[in-house]
Amino acid sequence: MRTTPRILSSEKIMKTIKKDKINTVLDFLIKKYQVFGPVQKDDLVVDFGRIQNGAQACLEFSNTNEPAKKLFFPQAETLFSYTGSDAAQVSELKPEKPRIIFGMRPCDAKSLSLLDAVFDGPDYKDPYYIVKRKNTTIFTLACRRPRSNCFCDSLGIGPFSKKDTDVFMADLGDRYVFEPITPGGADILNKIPGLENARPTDAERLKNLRSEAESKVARKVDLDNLPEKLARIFDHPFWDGIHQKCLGCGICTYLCPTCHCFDIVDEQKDDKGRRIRIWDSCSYPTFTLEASGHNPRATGKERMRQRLMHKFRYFVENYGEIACVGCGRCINHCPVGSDLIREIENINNLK
Amino acid sequence: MDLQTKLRQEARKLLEEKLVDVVIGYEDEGAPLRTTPCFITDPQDVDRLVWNPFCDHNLARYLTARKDKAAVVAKGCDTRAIVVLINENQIERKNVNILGMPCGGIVDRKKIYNHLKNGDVREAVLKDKVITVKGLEFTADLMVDDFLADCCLSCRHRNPVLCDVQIGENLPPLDVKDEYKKIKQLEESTSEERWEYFRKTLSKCIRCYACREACPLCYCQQCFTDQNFPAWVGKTTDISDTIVFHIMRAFHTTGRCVDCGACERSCPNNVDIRMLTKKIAKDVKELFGDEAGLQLEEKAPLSFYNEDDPQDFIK
Amino acid sequence: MQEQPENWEPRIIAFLCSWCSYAGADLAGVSRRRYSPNVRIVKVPCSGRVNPFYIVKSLQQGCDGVLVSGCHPGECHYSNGNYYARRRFAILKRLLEYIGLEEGRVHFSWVSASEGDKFAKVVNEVTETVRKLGPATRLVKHSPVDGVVN
Amino acid sequence: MKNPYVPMPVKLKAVRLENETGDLKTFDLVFVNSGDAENFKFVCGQFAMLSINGVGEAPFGIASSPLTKEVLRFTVKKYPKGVLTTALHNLSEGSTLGLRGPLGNGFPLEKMTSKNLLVVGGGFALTTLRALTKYVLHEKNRPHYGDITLFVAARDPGEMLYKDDLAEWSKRNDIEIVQTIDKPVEDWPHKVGFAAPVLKDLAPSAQNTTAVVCGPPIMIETCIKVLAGLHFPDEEIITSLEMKMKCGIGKCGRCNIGSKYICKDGPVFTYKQLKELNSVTV
Repeated sequence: MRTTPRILSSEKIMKTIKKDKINTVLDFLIKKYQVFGPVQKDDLVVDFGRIQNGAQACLEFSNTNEPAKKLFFPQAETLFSYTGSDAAQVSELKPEKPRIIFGMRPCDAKSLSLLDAVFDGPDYKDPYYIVKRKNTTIFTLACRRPRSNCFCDSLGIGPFSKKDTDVFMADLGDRYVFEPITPGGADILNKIPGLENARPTDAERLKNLRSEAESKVARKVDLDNLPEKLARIFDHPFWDGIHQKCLGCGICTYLCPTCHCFDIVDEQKDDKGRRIRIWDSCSYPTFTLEASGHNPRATGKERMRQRLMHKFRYFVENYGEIACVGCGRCINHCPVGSDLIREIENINNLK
Repeated sequence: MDLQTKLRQEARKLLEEKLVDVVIGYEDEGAPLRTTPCFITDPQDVDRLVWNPFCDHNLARYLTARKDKAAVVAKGCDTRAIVVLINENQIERKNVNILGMPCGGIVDRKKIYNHLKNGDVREAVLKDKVITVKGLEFTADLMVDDFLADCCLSCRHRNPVLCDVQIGENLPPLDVKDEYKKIKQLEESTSEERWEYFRKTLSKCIRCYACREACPLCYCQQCFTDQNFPAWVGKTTDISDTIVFHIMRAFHTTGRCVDCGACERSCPNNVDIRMLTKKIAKDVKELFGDEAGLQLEEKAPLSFYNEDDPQDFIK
Repeated sequence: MQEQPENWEPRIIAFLCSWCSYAGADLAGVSRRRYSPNVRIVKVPCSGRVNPFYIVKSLQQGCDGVLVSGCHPGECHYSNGNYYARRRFAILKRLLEYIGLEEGRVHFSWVSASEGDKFAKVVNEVTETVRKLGPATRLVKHSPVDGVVN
Repeated sequence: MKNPYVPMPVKLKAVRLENETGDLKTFDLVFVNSGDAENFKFVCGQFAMLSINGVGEAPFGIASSPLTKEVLRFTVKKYPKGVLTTALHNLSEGSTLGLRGPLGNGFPLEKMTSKNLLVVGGGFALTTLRALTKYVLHEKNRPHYGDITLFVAARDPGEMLYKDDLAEWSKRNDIEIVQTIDKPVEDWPHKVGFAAPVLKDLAPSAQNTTAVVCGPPIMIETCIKVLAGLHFPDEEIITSLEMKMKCGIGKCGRCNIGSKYICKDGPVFTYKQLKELNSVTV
């Protein structure tokens, strides 16, 4: 797993800039980096997109509709291409310019450290993910407006978490403050023109904003005994009912910052072809459907159980952490109003 | 007595007298502006059932896979879906007990979020026709009728077309000026503009297939998207594949779609799915004079023909 | 209308029912009728056999035009396959044009076994219509999946 | 960094039909690049992903012994809905395909030394068991193992895999071979009956014996029960599992039983491990 080098606190000189100047910061970064940030897609949807000029960024948002994982693990990604039956040609994986993700929420930043465990783990390395990760600097933007279904707090993250990022940013109302977290982040920060040193009172202000934001994280869930509990209830009749209303669509998994299951497919036109990795979902019957017609996870029951077990038990057994960051996207977007927190509470309450 | 109380009474009776194994309805789990489908088997649990303008799911979706006898809470559009399912031999009339609800329209949450500039609704209380929504920094009184789903605004079948028990009196028909207004507007634009419109809205699609799964009439055991031999549609987010997926899914609903709007409401990225299905419904009506799900024993318009069907498009 | 590349020739796929239209095409050939060589013919048992997917996939794969041709109403070898097809195509044609496919990419015709002349005429008309539209672009799959978000 | 998703090119040197039904073919593959051949070191019980450009990729157990350097052997069943298996069956000799691997853990050969071996295979799951048998019967290895019994079950004689190998091994006196078919057939000199009851009648001794069971899920389940009844300790019953796989390296998320991935942590598990994972199947 990745260990993030952290800089000494003495070097942590906070910088600041007026809000109306933030575009100049982005415009500067765009010259040297591929910059991705939150972009307004329609009235309700803000999502990460490539930013060509500072004005495109939308920094007044609660959270992006889709999580940041797609910047490292895109929904569709060519693994290699080929002609006829010739050998695979892998194109250059390294991005043309180093990348900056500007304005990621702390929950999404945390999700990357969880994905690191999978794709940059001790055994097989995933070059597609790792190259993007290594060439990306993350600017997290503290979350001042946690939404009603946010529960990052319960996962030990919190809206002002400074973990798993290179530069921590926060909105002070009329200004943004920047705090370097890693040497790489500090390097970039030092080069940005127009930043002033933060004011002496800013640290105190940050602290207040932090507790204010934390108080807005209204939902809590007790995860302490969940992995052990799940280990004991694999065959519990509870699973017979929980999936009843689930439609079996892929929303909760596609919008989950930590879900990382994928499919590999070939696409070919004439003799030019590609092998592509695409997101897949354990909610789909085809996920485990074998060519023989046998499906070990034949019904919604097994599939729902797999999803919860994977996040809250198997991932813990394999990587020591829960595969959830409390972003609430699965709750917000479930078409039938399935509520992950409620499901966990039900599990906690099982005898 | 209000409709919700009547509904609970009826459900209790059905379960107590063992006329059905399960009542499929809506319950309120506390999430503002939402209800969630529930499956009640114990008469003691019927008080979980709610009836309000947030009962937006089309519960007919849950009928096809069942082997037991189910009662289902169904709005006008939902009953039309049930009629289609019966006509297509997906469910047996005797196995479904329809608790028909005359429906004044359901609320489209997204419209409220939009109105509140994406404000975070933490609490919503409905009283008569007023929803009082509360966030951390705002409180607002909203009229239900200002936030009805688009499909409800052009609804011409607010009352159940088929039911075992109707809960409440029939509502008068809605004065729908132009059911296909948005479709017609789009039809009048240029081919380039239409292409641009669909390319834009469909490029938001993440191929999660929630539209398909929420649709009561998408019951194919294996959807064409899941077939790999041949693979009809590429599985990537390539825009061409996404458009083909939506064209063909919409086409498969020809003469069957009852415009309940479940597809569009389920979409996490606000793709205008109904702009496809509604167009087909309009054409079916124009060309063949059919409307889906209005009576039993009715055939889907693509499963029969008339010798004098229009053919001016054929050379 | 877009600028046409030099030497571009429309590529048109024609699904012909084997009993009427295919025989009509045969007759056109036997009677030495000249018709546009841009059409690639796929013989199908009946116009009713033409899955709408065939049309959509053809366009996606880069065909500039699609022609489906069957027996005249009342003359279907299977008595009514073309009647069903007619309904499907009526809906599909409108839908495709509605989503922004240019009018004139997708064509339907009834051509009987004795109508070699009509077949030649239809093919020429279709070819000219498609030629005027230029190469297909809208539904064509180019698919540069590049691993980076849009 | 080695890219674990990129296959090595291999050529189809020989292909032959394996059964009377005609849905099983055995493929002998050779590496196109000599470097790949040298680097490809595997143990019995491991598998590899075979792929055809434009079609796809799927996992198959390696049926040849690691001591056979000339070719890599796979036996593939063709399913009507299997895109890749159908395409594989349509390949002619000389075709190029892709191979990723070796993948998975393989049989615990070290632990099995000085033990008696009971190898139980059903249907076409005999593939990696063939590799195992070939390996332990090799003159260098044979002295390290005790009595070896190979128990093979098939639907009928025509479905019996690797007939040449079975014939050759039958001539040896250092391996006992038991063959059984589901229903009686004229001139069948061996046993008749489903795998589990025949195995029960045979009642192999659990004394210092490791049992390796591969086959269809129902056969694995029933045979494991029989062996447990014959007092084989849970950790001495070894099986190899299969599930749909895409990556083969524990990332794509579908082939897990409990927290273990069949592709990475398996496919070989002891019965003891499976019990701890909550499940014999999934």
